[in-house]
Amino acid sequence: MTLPTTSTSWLSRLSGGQAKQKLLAFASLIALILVFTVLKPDAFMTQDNIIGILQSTTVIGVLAIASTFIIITSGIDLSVGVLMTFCAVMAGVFMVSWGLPMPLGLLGAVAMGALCGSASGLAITKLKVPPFIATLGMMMLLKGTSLIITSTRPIYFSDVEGFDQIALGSVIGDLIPALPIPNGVLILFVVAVVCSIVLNKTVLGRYTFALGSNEEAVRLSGVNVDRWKVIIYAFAGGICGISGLLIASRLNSAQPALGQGYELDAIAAVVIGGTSLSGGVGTILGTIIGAFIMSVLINGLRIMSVAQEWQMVLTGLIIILAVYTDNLRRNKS
Amino acid sequence: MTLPTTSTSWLSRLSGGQAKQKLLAFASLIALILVFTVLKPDAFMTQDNIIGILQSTTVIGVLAIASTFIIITSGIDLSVGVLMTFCAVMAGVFMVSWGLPMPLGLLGAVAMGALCGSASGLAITKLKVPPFIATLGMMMLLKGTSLIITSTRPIYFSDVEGFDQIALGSVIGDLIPALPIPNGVLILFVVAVVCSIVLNKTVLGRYTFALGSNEEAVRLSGVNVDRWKVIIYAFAGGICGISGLLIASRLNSAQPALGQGYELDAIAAVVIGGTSLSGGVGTILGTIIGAFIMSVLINGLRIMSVAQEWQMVLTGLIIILAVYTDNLRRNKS
Amino acid sequence: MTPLVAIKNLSKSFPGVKALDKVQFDLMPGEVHALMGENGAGKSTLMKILAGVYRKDSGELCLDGQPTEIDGPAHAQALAIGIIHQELHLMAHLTAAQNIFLGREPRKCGGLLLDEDAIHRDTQALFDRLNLSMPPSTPIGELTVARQQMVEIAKALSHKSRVLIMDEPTAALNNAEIDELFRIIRQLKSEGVGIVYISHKMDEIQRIADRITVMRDGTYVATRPASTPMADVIAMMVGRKLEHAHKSIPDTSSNEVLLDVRGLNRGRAIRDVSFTVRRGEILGFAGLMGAGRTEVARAVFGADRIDNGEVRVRGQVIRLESPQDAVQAGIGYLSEDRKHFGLATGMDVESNITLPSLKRWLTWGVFLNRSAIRVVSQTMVDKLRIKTPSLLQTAKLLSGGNQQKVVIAKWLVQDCEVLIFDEPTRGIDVGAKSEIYKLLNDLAAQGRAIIVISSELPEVLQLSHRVLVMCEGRITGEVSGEAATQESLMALATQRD
Amino acid sequence: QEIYIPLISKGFQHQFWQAVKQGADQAAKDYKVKVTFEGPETEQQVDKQIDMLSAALAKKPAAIGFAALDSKAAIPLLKKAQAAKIPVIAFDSGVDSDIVLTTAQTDSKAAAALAADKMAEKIGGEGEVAVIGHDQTSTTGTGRRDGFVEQIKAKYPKIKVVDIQYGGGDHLKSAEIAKTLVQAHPKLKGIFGTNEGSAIGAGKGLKEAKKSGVVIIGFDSGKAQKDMINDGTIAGAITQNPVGIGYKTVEAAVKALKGEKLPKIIDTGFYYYDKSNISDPKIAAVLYD
Ligand SMILES: Nc1ncnc2c1ncn2[C@@H]1O[C@H](COP(=O)(O)OP(=O)(O)OP(=O)(O)O)[C@@H](O)[C@H]1O
Ligand SMILES: Nc1ncnc2c1ncn2[C@@H]1O[C@H](COP(=O)(O)OP(=O)(O)OP(=O)(O)O)[C@@H](O)[C@H]1O
Ligand SMILES: [Mg+2]
Ligand SMILES: [Mg+2]
Repeated sequence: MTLPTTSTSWLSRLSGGQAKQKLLAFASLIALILVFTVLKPDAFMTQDNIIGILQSTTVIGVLAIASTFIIITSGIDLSVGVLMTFCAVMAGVFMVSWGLPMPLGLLGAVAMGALCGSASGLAITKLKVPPFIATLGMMMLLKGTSLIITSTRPIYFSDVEGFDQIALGSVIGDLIPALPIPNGVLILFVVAVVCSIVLNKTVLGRYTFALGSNEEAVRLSGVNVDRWKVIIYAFAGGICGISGLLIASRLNSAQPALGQGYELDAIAAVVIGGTSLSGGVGTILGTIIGAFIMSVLINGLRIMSVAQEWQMVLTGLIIILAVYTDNLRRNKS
Repeated sequence: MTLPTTSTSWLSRLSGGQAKQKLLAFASLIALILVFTVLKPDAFMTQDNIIGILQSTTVIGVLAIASTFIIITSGIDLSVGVLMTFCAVMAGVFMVSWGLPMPLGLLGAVAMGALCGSASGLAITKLKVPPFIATLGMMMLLKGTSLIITSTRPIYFSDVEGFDQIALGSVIGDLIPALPIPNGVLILFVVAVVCSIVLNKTVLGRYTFALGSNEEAVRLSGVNVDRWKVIIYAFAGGICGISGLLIASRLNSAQPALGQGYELDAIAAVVIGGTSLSGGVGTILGTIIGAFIMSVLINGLRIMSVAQEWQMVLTGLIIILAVYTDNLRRNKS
Repeated sequence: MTPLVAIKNLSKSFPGVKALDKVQFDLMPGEVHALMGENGAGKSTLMKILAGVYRKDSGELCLDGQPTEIDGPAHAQALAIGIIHQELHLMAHLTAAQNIFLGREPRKCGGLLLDEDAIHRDTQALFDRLNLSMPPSTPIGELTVARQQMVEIAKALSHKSRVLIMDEPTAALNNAEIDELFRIIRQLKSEGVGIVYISHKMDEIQRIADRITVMRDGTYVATRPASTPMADVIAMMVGRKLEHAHKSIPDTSSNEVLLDVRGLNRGRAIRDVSFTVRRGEILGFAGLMGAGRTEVARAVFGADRIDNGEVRVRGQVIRLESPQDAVQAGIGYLSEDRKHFGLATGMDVESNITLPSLKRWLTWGVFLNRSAIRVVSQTMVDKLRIKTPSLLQTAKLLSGGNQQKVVIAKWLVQDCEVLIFDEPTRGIDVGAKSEIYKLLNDLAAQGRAIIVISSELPEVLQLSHRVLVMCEGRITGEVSGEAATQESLMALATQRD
Repeated sequence: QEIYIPLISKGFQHQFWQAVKQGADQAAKDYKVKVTFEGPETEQQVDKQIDMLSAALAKKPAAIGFAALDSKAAIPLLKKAQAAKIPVIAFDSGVDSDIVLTTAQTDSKAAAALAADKMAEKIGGEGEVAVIGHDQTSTTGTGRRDGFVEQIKAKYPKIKVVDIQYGGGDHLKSAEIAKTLVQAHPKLKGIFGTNEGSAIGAGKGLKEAKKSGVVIIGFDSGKAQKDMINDGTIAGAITQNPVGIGYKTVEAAVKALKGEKLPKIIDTGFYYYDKSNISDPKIAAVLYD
């Protein structure tokens, strides 16, 4: 008969129960941090550098969260990076060209993200184009559109009061001067917590897992699979919109040519974090850890002044090893 | 009892009849060609331009063939583009730096491709790292290695007699002057035919399909799944080596920083050609057609002097539509 | 005579589950040894160890008296141990012939190319032996579950094993195929092959087995000759007395017609099918494999498009674009193929049980009401005696029969007015079966309309108030529950045009 | 019939190339010819650039403008152009062949050497400096890097180049690099950003790290870089004359079609600008937003 549910510690409950073992990527992260601390204690483990690492994880972190949803449905979204840029551009159009007030502009940008996400979702469900192709097409389309809208010139937010504070200001730092954590990092964590709740405690999250596990069974359970897929892609698109705002605020401009290639970093973070590309399994916490593994690695190698080509070689090796050791531990437990 | 049309099958229920691989992508290709011919008859349908299109398809075409094998096993190979470059660089090392005779150098480069392919295969099977991560890691590793080997400078083959003839010469043109089809194109077709035979008539091909269809069933049939996966990745790596030789010959140099991003083009060609990313289904002919759809599209838009940002938008839309119409026709049949 | 296989004190654990605890088992040449036990008793696990799929934790395994360590499916094959797995393990995109010869492909042209003709010839020979009429070149994905099961059998036969394990080979089969299979089993017996036979169908055991070994909760209970009365065997299996669900056939003729299907057509698969089901009625669907019963059920459920016809629920014509419409109209459908259409295998038990009814377990229409979900799932787990270490166990790690129970549970929770059960007891043990029969009777008594599709005629006979028989996509007859006999149903089931 | 001159450049998304395009369009207007402008997405895609050249040739142009990503790879196609009597004008960087009639370009090395001189001047002739490159393999990327490093080595023995990292011209990546550079080298006195994105990124990074006292010398212009020069984040920058490059290229093509003799090199020049001379009309003319 049923055993008492002993495994429901608060941690696994927080991350959806499913994934108690996913959190083991954490050990790789700690290992990396230890190595760099030992090798370069004075430069790596400084407050400034830690805040730098946090800051550098924000954009990819938020993109990776968006990708996590898509990947759990066993889909893939190649357009996240370019969509981020498109949302940044639209924020510029709303706030700079049209002069809309900032809250409206921000909302508008996120809404554009959701809109493009649902367009991908519709292509996948209604046109029955596989996600890879639908989002590849969307990627090209949005990239071109961003360039057309801006006439390939950046849009500067210099005149939008307080826009750069979104990512760079520090609400926490204003209260506790010893802890000048930038708002961007705060936003990343808020997005992570909210998305974790959405993924584990709401219908949307439940269907995200179910679609990735057996789409046909979900359909035959009377669920409107198409509608939910569109909703999930739209939701992920909205999250990409947030990362668009983050990058725009950080650069105080919308750079229309940026963003391509970020999708691979995002997907890598997701997979390093234990989410399976074949769907049905994944956690937001894992993704965040995956994103930090990537950024700590890159930061550490740069701090050690490793030549760029060697950085590539080492990053490649370490990514493989991180996932491998994660497997090892998972099999042991 | 005779067999009526079996609408009951769960496979066709799941895939909307995709199982019967009809090469209907062909119609999209013809449609594209017709459109461009009508719009720009004097520039598009010229011998020079057609040869240009053929020539521009060779490298991506061969890469896409390599990817076809991987994708049919339901894997993915993100390293193909960079592996191509690595093989080109190694060809340079063998023939230019070490001064080996050309046949040896060519063989060596292809062997290096197979070696790297089997390294990915080993990471996937022995370290149990998912293909996405294993080949992403391999991509970074090889990219760095190419830059290190060359000290980030191109290697020129100017002194290797006849090397540029591999892609640019024309054996056919020498015999039939009216038909100056470059050797590169010939090589693409030979590779396609050989790979088609391998895929459909040999054990390697059989296991490629079987692994993509149901890996667990293959394992339970007593097949050494790990070994065959390594062999398949090595085979695909060897094909990437051939494309490395083609691009090196075409540029008469090994450009160490080239290649990233080509994997997406290759995968797009494969999927447009009707191979399913979830594995078990695919043809080489479809892939070749997919590659041609991409290159005809890009060439046609260029010939029509469409602005580059609009090219992106149109390419994105047409890729989605090509796969959509392909689906449509397949469902009808 | 040394036994072909002798197992002693064998144990095996999975995380959270002690699947086998000091089990013993032996197999003689030329004998059919039935392995029996409730769902989750550990039968499949024991056989998978013998077939090299799992490694044993401890204990002794002897082949021909020699202690042997079997370290993989290939090794088991080399030792002439063949197995028909409970779950189908076929490559959907490959043809039947390619599936059967995977891993041992004959070659030609100096070993370079595959000899496709040879495998077709050999497959045809195997099919002939099984009296199976279908071309070896049919892709597996286009076959029904029953046909796929026959391919698995053909594959196992092709290995010429000395030990042949059959893990519920007949769960998806019809009487005719079962007869063919038994003919082959007898032939193999005479050739000295030892056969392990697992089935939940008691009549089969009596027909084919020589000895019976009973397991319960991962432990060995006893080994008896097959002549032991079945009631005793069942008592050993379940460790308690079973009460039989008695069919009471109430008069439902005055009751409201809940489901009314009129003039359903789709190609040759469904031809002019019309029928009604009343409140409180259990309607049985009988027919041979491929008769079209599943097709009809899927069409009524909106899972497949139809050419024409209409479906009314409570007199109201319903839209049938997708299963969603059907569920909204109060129809539920339990698929015959749980692996592909029933179970979200990667999700936990409670998620599966509440999947169709998720809307009911939400607070503010968005958030999952975890405690309500837990309560309702636990109720189902208890009611159907689903053997699982926890509600959060991944569904694919349950034993086959328990998976089936999970799929049944999800439609019980959804609480539809019209319930279509397609092969509901496939792979379910006797005890659970009679519980499910009782449950179906209760559901009917509560005023639901129930359709039961089953290839087991006794099941149809026991449950149904009325039986429809199908053949080649048409309804060939209707028999009332009292009047129906196996013979009368078979006659209708073979009424071809 | 209209005279058609396609320009195949090394890129099109960067502001620099947009400025070249602007100059080309201006010349097209002045000389009443039709000009198109395209280039691959990254400066590594040598083969894609060749496909572009091939498609351009198929359009039977009157002349071609070409900024080679690799100085040798395009020679077979250029020979074809020569055979078809299509004049080829190189811009930005040259081709190893006498097929091209002239090259309109900036001397990257000399320009970067000027940046090194300015850097030395601002940091007082000694200390640690670093380079944020935009590309590891392209001619402009390596030319500017080497020009800077070699000049430092040759003329300023007390200055040490302690690190060279590449940000691909991506603002964000360059900013991250700048931040780690000041972490890794606390005594760092200067950063040379080899293009617009690298320089802006360096400025961003130092701003985020709230690090003052590090001298940034940039390259090219663009609104953000000009703003940063005005607010002192970036000390100054080298600018080429991209509009001039575009204009001269088309002009040279038109002249070639008329049969006029062309010089081997058209040096379009480079300038150092900072807060003091940024609004100087001569400088303002070569800057772009
Ligand atoms: N891979 C696995 N991981 C975890 N638990 C498992 C695994 N395989 C089987 N089990 C558990 O081991 C027990 C025995 O399962 P097994 O499949 O052997 O039962 P069975 O007797 O074949 O039942 P059925 O009649 O339902 O097929 C069950 O409780 C099952 O949940
Ligand atoms: N083995 C087979 N090969 C090809 N077609 C088949 C096969 N079995 C069934 N069909 C087709 O499927 C349709 C009906 O199948 P369906 O699954 O509905 O039958 P069923 O009565 O439910 O039988 P089963 O017991 O197999 O579930 C028929 O039109 C028949 O032509
Ligand atoms: Mg079992
Ligand atoms: Mg059926």
